Amino acid sequence: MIRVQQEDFDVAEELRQMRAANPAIGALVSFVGLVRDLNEGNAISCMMLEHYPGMTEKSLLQIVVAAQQRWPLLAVRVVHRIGPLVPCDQIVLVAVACAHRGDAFAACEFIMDYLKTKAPFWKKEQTPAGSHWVDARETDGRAAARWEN
Amino acid sequence: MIRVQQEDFDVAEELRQMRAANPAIGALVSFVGLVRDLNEGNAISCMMLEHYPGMTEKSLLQIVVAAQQRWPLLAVRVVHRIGPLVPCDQIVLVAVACAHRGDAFAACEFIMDYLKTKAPFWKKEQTPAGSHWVDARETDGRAAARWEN
Amino acid sequence: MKCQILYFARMREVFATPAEEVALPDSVRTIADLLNWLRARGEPWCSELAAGKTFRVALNQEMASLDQILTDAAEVAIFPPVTGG
Amino acid sequence: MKCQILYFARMREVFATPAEEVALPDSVRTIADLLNWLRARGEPWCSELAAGKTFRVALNQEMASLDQILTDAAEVAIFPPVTGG
Repeated sequence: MIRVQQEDFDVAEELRQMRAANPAIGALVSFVGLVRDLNEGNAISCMMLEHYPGMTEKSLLQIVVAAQQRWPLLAVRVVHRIGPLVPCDQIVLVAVACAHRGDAFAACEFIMDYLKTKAPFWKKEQTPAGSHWVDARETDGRAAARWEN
Repeated sequence: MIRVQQEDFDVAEELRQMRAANPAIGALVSFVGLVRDLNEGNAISCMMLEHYPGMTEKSLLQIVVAAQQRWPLLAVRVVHRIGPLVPCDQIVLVAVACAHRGDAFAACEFIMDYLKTKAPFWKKEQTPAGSHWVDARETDGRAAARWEN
Repeated sequence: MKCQILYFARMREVFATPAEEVALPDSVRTIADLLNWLRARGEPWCSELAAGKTFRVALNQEMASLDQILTDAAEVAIFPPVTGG
Repeated sequence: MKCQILYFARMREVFATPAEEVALPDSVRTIADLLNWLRARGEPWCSELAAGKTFRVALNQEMASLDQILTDAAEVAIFPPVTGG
Protein backbone atom coordinates (compact mmCIF):
# COMPACT_ATOMS: atom_id res chain seq x y z
CA MET A 1 0.00 0.00 0.00
CA ILE A 2 2.90 2.33 0.84
CA ARG A 3 6.32 2.26 -0.83
CA VAL A 4 9.44 4.44 -0.77
CA GLN A 5 11.77 3.59 -3.62
CA GLN A 6 14.45 4.87 -5.96
CA GLU A 7 12.93 3.24 -9.09
CA ASP A 8 10.22 4.87 -11.14
CA PHE A 9 6.60 3.64 -10.78
CA ASP A 10 3.97 2.70 -13.35
CA VAL A 11 0.74 4.59 -12.62
CA ALA A 12 -1.37 2.31 -14.83
CA GLU A 13 -0.15 -0.82 -13.04
CA GLU A 14 -0.76 0.71 -9.60
CA LEU A 15 -4.32 1.73 -10.55
CA ARG A 16 -4.95 -1.69 -12.07
CA GLN A 17 -3.93 -3.42 -8.83
CA MET A 18 -6.11 -1.07 -6.77
CA ARG A 19 -9.17 -1.77 -8.89
CA ALA A 20 -8.47 -5.54 -8.94
CA ALA A 21 -11.97 -6.32 -10.19
CA ASN A 22 -13.58 -4.76 -7.10
CA PRO A 23 -17.02 -3.72 -8.38
CA ALA A 24 -17.74 -1.62 -5.27
CA ILE A 25 -15.29 1.02 -6.56
CA GLY A 26 -17.06 3.87 -8.33
CA ALA A 27 -14.36 6.55 -8.14
CA LEU A 28 -10.59 6.45 -8.48
CA VAL A 29 -8.69 9.70 -7.91
CA SER A 30 -4.95 9.83 -8.42
CA PHE A 31 -2.30 12.48 -7.99
CA VAL A 32 1.12 12.33 -9.62
CA GLY A 33 3.75 14.86 -8.59
CA LEU A 34 6.39 15.63 -11.22
CA VAL A 35 9.75 17.42 -11.18
CA ARG A 36 9.38 20.85 -12.81
CA ASP A 37 12.22 22.58 -14.64
CA LEU A 38 11.51 25.82 -12.78
CA ASN A 39 10.80 26.29 -9.06
CA GLU A 40 10.28 29.75 -7.57
CA GLY A 41 12.27 31.30 -10.38
CA ASN A 42 15.18 28.82 -10.33
CA ALA A 43 15.97 26.69 -13.38
CA ILE A 44 16.29 23.11 -12.12
CA SER A 45 18.69 20.72 -13.82
CA CYS A 46 18.23 17.94 -11.27
CA MET A 47 17.25 17.30 -7.68
CA MET A 48 18.14 14.89 -4.92
CA LEU A 49 15.43 13.52 -2.65
CA GLU A 50 16.58 12.46 0.81
CA HIS A 51 14.43 10.81 3.46
CA TYR A 52 14.47 9.35 6.98
CA PRO A 53 14.25 5.57 6.52
CA GLY A 54 11.90 4.04 9.05
CA MET A 55 10.19 7.25 10.09
CA THR A 56 9.09 7.94 6.49
CA GLU A 57 7.12 4.70 6.18
CA LYS A 58 5.68 5.11 9.69
CA SER A 59 4.63 8.67 8.96
CA LEU A 60 3.01 7.79 5.61
CA LEU A 61 1.12 4.94 7.29
CA GLN A 62 -0.20 7.30 9.97
CA ILE A 63 -1.44 9.69 7.26
CA VAL A 64 -3.17 6.88 5.36
CA VAL A 65 -4.77 5.54 8.55
CA ALA A 66 -6.04 9.03 9.39
CA ALA A 67 -7.61 9.23 5.91
CA GLN A 68 -9.15 5.77 6.33
CA GLN A 69 -10.73 6.86 9.61
CA ARG A 70 -12.20 9.91 7.92
CA TRP A 71 -13.47 8.51 4.61
CA PRO A 72 -14.63 5.03 3.50
CA LEU A 73 -11.62 4.07 1.36
CA LEU A 74 -11.71 0.85 -0.68
CA ALA A 75 -8.04 1.03 -1.77
CA VAL A 76 -5.09 3.40 -1.27
CA ARG A 77 -1.67 3.59 -2.83
CA VAL A 78 1.21 5.90 -1.86
CA VAL A 79 4.52 5.60 -3.73
CA HIS A 80 7.30 8.16 -3.13
CA ARG A 81 10.63 8.18 -4.89
CA ILE A 82 14.01 9.06 -3.39
CA GLY A 83 17.43 9.69 -4.90
CA PRO A 84 18.36 11.77 -7.96
CA LEU A 85 15.53 13.01 -10.22
CA VAL A 86 15.39 15.26 -13.28
CA PRO A 87 12.60 17.45 -14.72
CA CYS A 88 9.56 15.47 -15.96
CA ASP A 89 10.41 12.58 -13.59
CA GLN A 90 7.63 11.27 -11.40
CA ILE A 91 8.17 12.00 -7.68
CA VAL A 92 5.06 10.75 -5.93
CA LEU A 93 1.81 8.90 -6.55
CA VAL A 94 -1.18 9.07 -4.24
CA ALA A 95 -4.25 7.19 -5.43
CA VAL A 96 -7.51 6.54 -3.62
CA ALA A 97 -10.51 4.38 -4.57
CA CYS A 98 -13.96 4.88 -3.06
CA ALA A 99 -17.60 4.22 -3.88
CA HIS A 100 -18.21 7.95 -4.47
CA ARG A 101 -16.10 10.71 -5.98
CA GLY A 102 -16.42 13.32 -3.21
CA ASP A 103 -14.73 10.99 -0.72
CA ALA A 104 -12.01 9.99 -3.20
CA PHE A 105 -11.09 13.59 -4.10
CA ALA A 106 -11.05 14.68 -0.45
CA ALA A 107 -9.00 11.71 0.78
CA CYS A 108 -6.44 12.01 -2.03
CA GLU A 109 -5.91 15.73 -1.40
CA PHE A 110 -5.80 15.16 2.38
CA ILE A 111 -3.05 12.54 2.03
CA MET A 112 -1.02 14.81 -0.29
CA ASP A 113 -1.41 17.83 2.01
CA TYR A 114 -0.20 15.85 5.03
CA LEU A 115 2.55 14.10 3.10
CA LYS A 116 3.89 17.54 2.13
CA THR A 117 4.03 18.76 5.73
CA LYS A 118 4.60 15.63 7.86
CA ALA A 119 6.53 12.98 5.93
CA PRO A 120 10.31 13.31 6.38
CA PHE A 121 11.51 13.95 2.83
CA TRP A 122 13.83 16.76 1.77
CA LYS A 123 14.65 18.08 -1.69
CA LYS A 124 17.95 19.55 -2.78
CA GLU A 125 17.81 21.32 -6.13
CA GLN A 126 20.67 21.73 -8.58
CA THR A 127 20.53 25.03 -10.50
CA PRO A 128 23.03 26.89 -12.73
CA ALA A 129 23.91 28.94 -9.63
CA GLY A 130 24.69 25.85 -7.54
CA SER A 131 22.68 23.55 -5.32
CA HIS A 132 20.40 24.45 -2.42
CA TRP A 133 17.94 22.79 -0.06
CA VAL A 134 14.34 23.64 -0.90
CA ASP A 135 12.57 25.69 1.77
CA ALA A 136 9.27 24.50 3.20
CA ARG A 137 6.39 26.49 1.68
CA GLU A 138 3.97 28.35 3.86
CA THR A 139 1.14 27.48 1.45
CA ASP A 140 1.73 23.78 2.22
CA GLY A 141 1.27 24.47 5.91
CA ARG A 142 -2.00 26.27 5.20
CA ALA A 143 -3.18 23.46 2.90
CA ALA A 144 -2.70 20.89 5.68
CA ALA A 145 -4.20 23.15 8.35
CA ARG A 146 -7.58 23.36 6.60
CA TRP A 147 -8.26 19.65 7.41
CA GLU A 148 -7.91 20.28 11.16
CA ASN A 149 -11.56 20.72 12.05
CA MET B 1 -8.88 17.12 -25.42
CA ILE B 2 -12.53 15.99 -25.21
CA ARG B 3 -13.86 12.69 -26.54
CA VAL B 4 -17.16 10.81 -26.34
CA GLN B 5 -16.76 7.20 -27.43
CA GLN B 6 -18.05 3.68 -27.09
CA GLU B 7 -14.56 2.10 -26.81
CA ASP B 8 -12.67 1.83 -23.55
CA PHE B 9 -9.81 4.26 -22.85
CA ASP B 10 -6.26 3.73 -21.60
CA VAL B 11 -5.61 6.02 -18.61
CA ALA B 12 -1.83 5.58 -18.80
CA GLU B 13 -1.74 6.59 -22.48
CA GLU B 14 -3.94 9.65 -21.86
CA LEU B 15 -1.73 10.81 -18.99
CA ARG B 16 1.39 10.17 -21.05
CA GLN B 17 0.09 12.37 -23.86
CA MET B 18 -0.87 15.12 -21.43
CA ARG B 19 2.59 15.16 -19.86
CA ALA B 20 4.30 15.02 -23.26
CA ALA B 21 7.65 16.03 -21.81
CA ASN B 22 6.26 19.37 -20.59
CA PRO B 23 8.57 20.19 -17.66
CA ALA B 24 6.26 22.99 -16.42
CA ILE B 25 3.82 20.36 -15.14
CA GLY B 26 4.24 19.69 -11.44
CA ALA B 27 0.86 18.10 -10.65
CA LEU B 28 -1.36 15.70 -12.53
CA VAL B 29 -4.73 14.85 -10.99
CA SER B 30 -6.99 12.30 -12.60
CA PHE B 31 -10.45 10.96 -11.90
CA VAL B 32 -11.76 7.68 -13.28
CA GLY B 33 -15.44 6.84 -12.80
CA LEU B 34 -16.26 3.11 -12.78
CA VAL B 35 -19.48 1.11 -13.00
CA ARG B 36 -20.37 -0.29 -9.57
CA ASP B 37 -22.28 -3.52 -9.07
CA LEU B 38 -24.59 -1.83 -6.56
CA ASN B 39 -26.26 1.57 -6.83
CA GLU B 40 -28.63 2.84 -4.13
CA GLY B 41 -29.39 -0.73 -3.09
CA ASN B 42 -29.91 -2.15 -6.59
CA ALA B 43 -27.67 -4.93 -7.92
CA ILE B 44 -26.49 -3.80 -11.36
CA SER B 45 -25.82 -6.39 -14.06
CA CYS B 46 -25.24 -3.84 -16.80
CA MET B 47 -26.06 -0.28 -17.82
CA MET B 48 -26.66 1.66 -20.99
CA LEU B 49 -25.27 5.16 -21.40
CA GLU B 50 -27.17 7.43 -23.77
CA HIS B 51 -26.15 10.96 -24.76
CA TYR B 52 -27.14 13.91 -26.95
CA PRO B 53 -24.61 13.95 -29.81
CA GLY B 54 -23.49 17.48 -30.58
CA MET B 55 -24.72 19.06 -27.37
CA THR B 56 -22.58 16.68 -25.28
CA GLU B 57 -19.31 17.79 -26.86
CA LYS B 58 -20.37 21.47 -26.74
CA SER B 59 -21.34 21.20 -23.10
CA LEU B 60 -18.09 19.44 -22.10
CA LEU B 61 -16.10 22.10 -23.95
CA GLN B 62 -17.93 24.88 -22.08
CA ILE B 63 -17.12 23.17 -18.77
CA VAL B 64 -13.43 22.81 -19.68
CA VAL B 65 -13.23 26.44 -20.85
CA ALA B 66 -14.82 27.58 -17.57
CA ALA B 67 -12.15 25.58 -15.68
CA GLN B 68 -9.38 27.08 -17.85
CA GLN B 69 -10.63 30.58 -17.04
CA ARG B 70 -10.56 29.80 -13.36
CA TRP B 71 -7.26 27.90 -12.97
CA PRO B 72 -3.96 27.91 -14.95
CA LEU B 73 -4.30 24.52 -16.65
CA LEU B 74 -1.39 23.14 -18.69
CA ALA B 75 -3.33 20.17 -20.08
CA VAL B 76 -6.85 18.74 -19.76
CA ARG B 77 -8.41 15.50 -20.89
CA VAL B 78 -12.08 14.47 -20.72
CA VAL B 79 -13.12 11.08 -22.12
CA HIS B 80 -16.68 9.81 -21.59
CA ARG B 81 -17.97 6.47 -22.76
CA ILE B 82 -21.44 5.71 -24.13
CA GLY B 83 -23.28 2.48 -24.92
CA PRO B 84 -23.49 -0.71 -22.86
CA LEU B 85 -21.22 -1.05 -19.80
CA VAL B 86 -20.86 -3.65 -17.04
CA PRO B 87 -19.56 -3.41 -13.45
CA CYS B 88 -15.84 -2.56 -13.21
CA ASP B 89 -15.96 -0.88 -16.65
CA GLN B 90 -14.50 2.60 -16.93
CA ILE B 91 -17.15 5.29 -17.61
CA VAL B 92 -15.29 8.58 -17.57
CA LEU B 93 -11.81 10.06 -17.28
CA VAL B 94 -11.13 13.65 -16.26
CA ALA B 95 -7.46 14.55 -15.94
CA VAL B 96 -5.87 17.95 -15.33
CA ALA B 97 -2.22 19.02 -15.34
CA CYS B 98 -1.01 22.19 -13.59
CA ALA B 99 2.15 23.60 -12.09
CA HIS B 100 0.73 23.18 -8.57
CA ARG B 101 -1.46 20.55 -6.95
CA GLY B 102 -4.12 22.81 -5.42
CA ASP B 103 -5.16 24.06 -8.86
CA ALA B 104 -5.12 20.57 -10.37
CA PHE B 105 -7.30 19.05 -7.62
CA ALA B 106 -9.80 21.93 -7.75
CA ALA B 107 -10.07 22.00 -11.56
CA CYS B 108 -10.49 18.22 -11.83
CA GLU B 109 -13.25 18.15 -9.22
CA PHE B 110 -14.91 21.24 -10.76
CA ILE B 111 -15.03 19.57 -14.20
CA MET B 112 -16.48 16.36 -12.73
CA ASP B 113 -19.10 18.23 -10.68
CA TYR B 114 -20.30 20.18 -13.73
CA LEU B 115 -20.12 17.16 -16.02
CA LYS B 116 -22.45 15.34 -13.61
CA THR B 117 -25.06 18.11 -13.64
CA LYS B 118 -24.72 19.78 -17.09
CA ALA B 119 -23.49 17.30 -19.70
CA PRO B 120 -26.38 15.49 -21.44
CA PHE B 121 -25.71 11.85 -20.56
CA TRP B 122 -28.30 9.45 -19.12
CA LYS B 123 -27.81 6.05 -17.50
CA LYS B 124 -30.26 3.18 -17.66
CA GLU B 125 -29.47 0.38 -15.23
CA GLN B 126 -30.34 -3.28 -15.65
CA THR B 127 -31.14 -5.03 -12.35
CA PRO B 128 -32.69 -8.43 -11.49
CA ALA B 129 -36.01 -6.55 -11.08
CA GLY B 130 -35.81 -5.04 -14.58
CA SER B 131 -34.33 -1.89 -16.03
CA HIS B 132 -34.82 1.72 -14.95
CA TRP B 133 -33.46 5.16 -15.72
CA VAL B 134 -31.16 6.46 -13.00
CA ASP B 135 -32.53 9.50 -11.15
CA ALA B 136 -30.43 12.63 -10.87
CA ARG B 137 -28.91 12.89 -7.38
CA GLU B 138 -29.50 15.91 -5.23
CA THR B 139 -25.94 15.61 -3.87
CA ASP B 140 -24.62 16.18 -7.41
CA GLY B 141 -26.57 19.44 -7.62
CA ARG B 142 -25.11 20.57 -4.31
CA ALA B 143 -21.58 19.55 -5.40
CA ALA B 144 -21.83 21.76 -8.52
CA ALA B 145 -23.49 24.62 -6.64
CA ARG B 146 -20.52 25.09 -4.29
CA TRP B 147 -18.40 26.43 -7.20
CA GLU B 148 -20.87 29.24 -7.88
CA ASN B 149 -19.21 32.03 -5.91
CA MET C 1 -42.57 27.82 -38.20
CA LYS C 2 -40.82 24.49 -38.38
CA CYS C 3 -38.98 22.90 -35.52
CA GLN C 4 -37.07 19.69 -34.85
CA ILE C 5 -37.85 18.13 -31.46
CA LEU C 6 -35.47 15.56 -29.97
CA TYR C 7 -36.32 13.29 -27.04
CA PHE C 8 -33.77 11.50 -24.87
CA ALA C 9 -33.74 8.75 -22.24
CA ARG C 10 -37.10 8.25 -20.49
CA MET C 11 -38.77 10.87 -22.79
CA ARG C 12 -37.62 9.02 -25.89
CA GLU C 13 -39.16 5.82 -24.55
CA VAL C 14 -42.45 7.31 -23.34
CA PHE C 15 -43.03 9.29 -26.54
CA ALA C 16 -41.82 6.25 -28.52
CA THR C 17 -39.66 8.35 -30.84
CA PRO C 18 -36.17 9.90 -30.73
CA ALA C 19 -37.21 12.90 -32.84
CA GLU C 20 -40.00 14.56 -34.76
CA GLU C 21 -40.35 17.45 -37.16
CA VAL C 22 -43.24 19.76 -36.24
CA ALA C 23 -44.95 22.66 -38.05
CA LEU C 24 -46.03 25.13 -35.38
CA PRO C 25 -48.87 27.69 -35.60
CA ASP C 26 -47.91 31.38 -35.27
CA SER C 27 -49.27 31.47 -31.73
CA VAL C 28 -46.37 29.23 -30.58
CA ARG C 29 -43.50 31.64 -29.92
CA THR C 30 -41.65 30.45 -26.77
CA ILE C 31 -40.51 27.17 -25.23
CA ALA C 32 -43.46 27.46 -22.82
CA ASP C 33 -45.85 27.81 -25.80
CA LEU C 34 -44.30 24.74 -27.43
CA LEU C 35 -44.77 22.68 -24.26
CA ASN C 36 -48.43 23.76 -24.07
CA TRP C 37 -48.88 22.85 -27.73
CA LEU C 38 -47.41 19.38 -27.06
CA ARG C 39 -49.56 18.90 -23.93
CA ALA C 40 -52.65 19.68 -26.01
CA ARG C 41 -52.03 16.46 -27.92
CA GLY C 42 -53.24 14.55 -24.87
CA GLU C 43 -51.47 11.51 -23.42
CA PRO C 44 -48.59 10.77 -22.95
CA TRP C 45 -47.43 14.42 -23.53
CA CYS C 46 -50.05 15.78 -21.19
CA SER C 47 -48.77 13.76 -18.19
CA GLU C 48 -45.06 13.62 -18.99
CA LEU C 49 -44.76 17.37 -19.53
CA ALA C 50 -47.11 18.35 -16.67
CA ALA C 51 -46.01 21.36 -14.65
CA GLY C 52 -44.99 19.26 -11.64
CA LYS C 53 -42.74 16.93 -13.67
CA THR C 54 -38.98 17.35 -13.72
CA PHE C 55 -37.54 17.69 -17.20
CA ARG C 56 -35.09 19.93 -19.04
CA VAL C 57 -35.32 21.72 -22.37
CA ALA C 58 -32.40 22.66 -24.63
CA LEU C 59 -32.72 25.11 -27.54
CA ASN C 60 -30.13 24.69 -30.29
CA GLN C 61 -28.01 22.55 -27.94
CA GLU C 62 -27.94 25.04 -25.06
CA MET C 63 -29.97 24.66 -21.85
CA ALA C 64 -33.04 26.89 -22.24
CA SER C 65 -35.58 28.54 -19.97
CA LEU C 66 -39.33 28.55 -20.56
CA ASP C 67 -39.48 32.14 -21.80
CA GLN C 68 -36.89 31.72 -24.56
CA ILE C 69 -38.13 32.50 -28.09
CA LEU C 70 -38.11 29.75 -30.70
CA THR C 71 -36.39 30.48 -33.99
CA ASP C 72 -37.30 28.93 -37.34
CA ALA C 73 -35.65 25.56 -37.88
CA ALA C 74 -34.73 25.45 -34.20
CA GLU C 75 -33.51 22.21 -32.62
CA VAL C 76 -35.39 21.70 -29.37
CA ALA C 77 -34.53 18.81 -27.05
CA ILE C 78 -36.58 17.57 -24.11
CA PHE C 79 -34.98 15.22 -21.59
CA PRO C 80 -34.78 14.23 -17.91
CA PRO C 81 -32.13 15.72 -15.59
CA VAL C 82 -28.75 14.39 -16.68
CA THR C 83 -27.06 11.42 -14.96
CA GLY C 84 -23.68 10.93 -16.64
CA GLY C 85 -20.20 10.66 -15.14
CA MET D 1 22.21 7.78 29.23
CA LYS D 2 23.07 6.90 25.65
CA CYS D 3 21.33 8.34 22.65
CA GLN D 4 21.61 8.05 18.87
CA ILE D 5 21.29 11.40 17.06
CA LEU D 6 20.47 11.45 13.34
CA TYR D 7 20.84 14.51 11.13
CA PHE D 8 19.12 15.00 7.78
CA ALA D 9 19.34 17.34 4.80
CA ARG D 10 20.96 20.70 5.62
CA MET D 11 21.69 19.57 9.19
CA ARG D 12 23.54 16.50 7.96
CA GLU D 13 25.71 18.72 5.75
CA VAL D 14 26.37 21.45 8.30
CA PHE D 15 27.25 19.01 11.09
CA ALA D 16 29.19 16.92 8.54
CA THR D 17 27.74 13.64 9.80
CA PRO D 18 24.53 11.65 9.29
CA ALA D 19 24.56 10.28 12.84
CA GLU D 20 26.38 10.16 16.12
CA GLU D 21 26.18 8.17 19.34
CA VAL D 22 26.27 10.38 22.44
CA ALA D 23 26.63 9.63 26.14
CA LEU D 24 24.61 12.26 28.00
CA PRO D 25 25.12 13.51 31.57
CA ASP D 26 22.21 12.94 34.02
CA SER D 27 21.28 16.61 33.80
CA VAL D 28 20.08 16.10 30.20
CA ARG D 29 16.50 14.83 30.55
CA THR D 30 14.41 16.47 27.79
CA ILE D 31 14.75 17.33 24.11
CA ALA D 32 15.31 20.94 25.16
CA ASP D 33 18.15 19.82 27.47
CA LEU D 34 19.72 17.84 24.63
CA LEU D 35 19.59 20.86 22.31
CA ASN D 36 21.26 23.00 24.98
CA TRP D 37 23.89 20.32 25.47
CA LEU D 38 24.60 20.31 21.71
CA ARG D 39 24.70 24.14 21.54
CA ALA D 40 27.28 24.13 24.33
CA ARG D 41 29.68 22.43 21.88
CA GLY D 42 30.03 25.77 20.11
CA GLU D 43 29.91 26.15 16.31
CA PRO D 44 28.22 24.98 14.17
CA TRP D 45 25.66 23.58 16.69
CA CYS D 46 25.44 26.88 18.50
CA SER D 47 24.26 28.78 15.37
CA GLU D 48 22.31 26.04 13.61
CA LEU D 49 20.26 25.13 16.67
CA ALA D 50 19.80 28.73 17.88
CA ALA D 51 16.34 29.55 19.21
CA GLY D 52 15.39 31.62 16.14
CA LYS D 53 16.27 28.83 13.66
CA THR D 54 13.59 26.65 12.14
CA PHE D 55 14.20 22.95 12.64
CA ARG D 56 12.25 19.89 13.75
CA VAL D 57 13.06 17.14 16.23
CA ALA D 58 11.76 13.57 16.16
CA LEU D 59 12.04 11.18 19.11
CA ASN D 60 11.97 7.48 18.22
CA GLN D 61 10.63 8.37 14.75
CA GLU D 62 7.72 10.52 15.97
CA MET D 63 7.65 14.31 15.80
CA ALA D 64 8.58 15.56 19.27
CA SER D 65 8.14 18.74 21.30
CA LEU D 66 10.87 20.38 23.36
CA ASP D 67 9.55 19.18 26.71
CA GLN D 68 9.49 15.47 25.81
CA ILE D 69 11.60 13.23 28.04
CA LEU D 70 14.48 11.27 26.49
CA THR D 71 14.59 7.55 27.12
CA ASP D 72 17.75 5.42 27.24
CA ALA D 73 18.86 4.30 23.77
CA ALA D 74 16.47 6.81 22.23
CA GLU D 75 16.74 7.67 18.53
CA VAL D 76 16.63 11.45 18.17
CA ALA D 77 16.56 13.09 14.73
CA ILE D 78 17.12 16.75 13.95
CA PHE D 79 16.14 18.09 10.53
CA PRO D 80 14.73 21.08 8.62
CA PRO D 81 10.98 21.38 7.88
CA VAL D 82 10.08 18.64 5.36
CA THR D 83 9.81 19.33 1.62
CA GLY D 84 8.74 16.08 -0.03
CA GLY D 85 5.90 15.37 -2.40
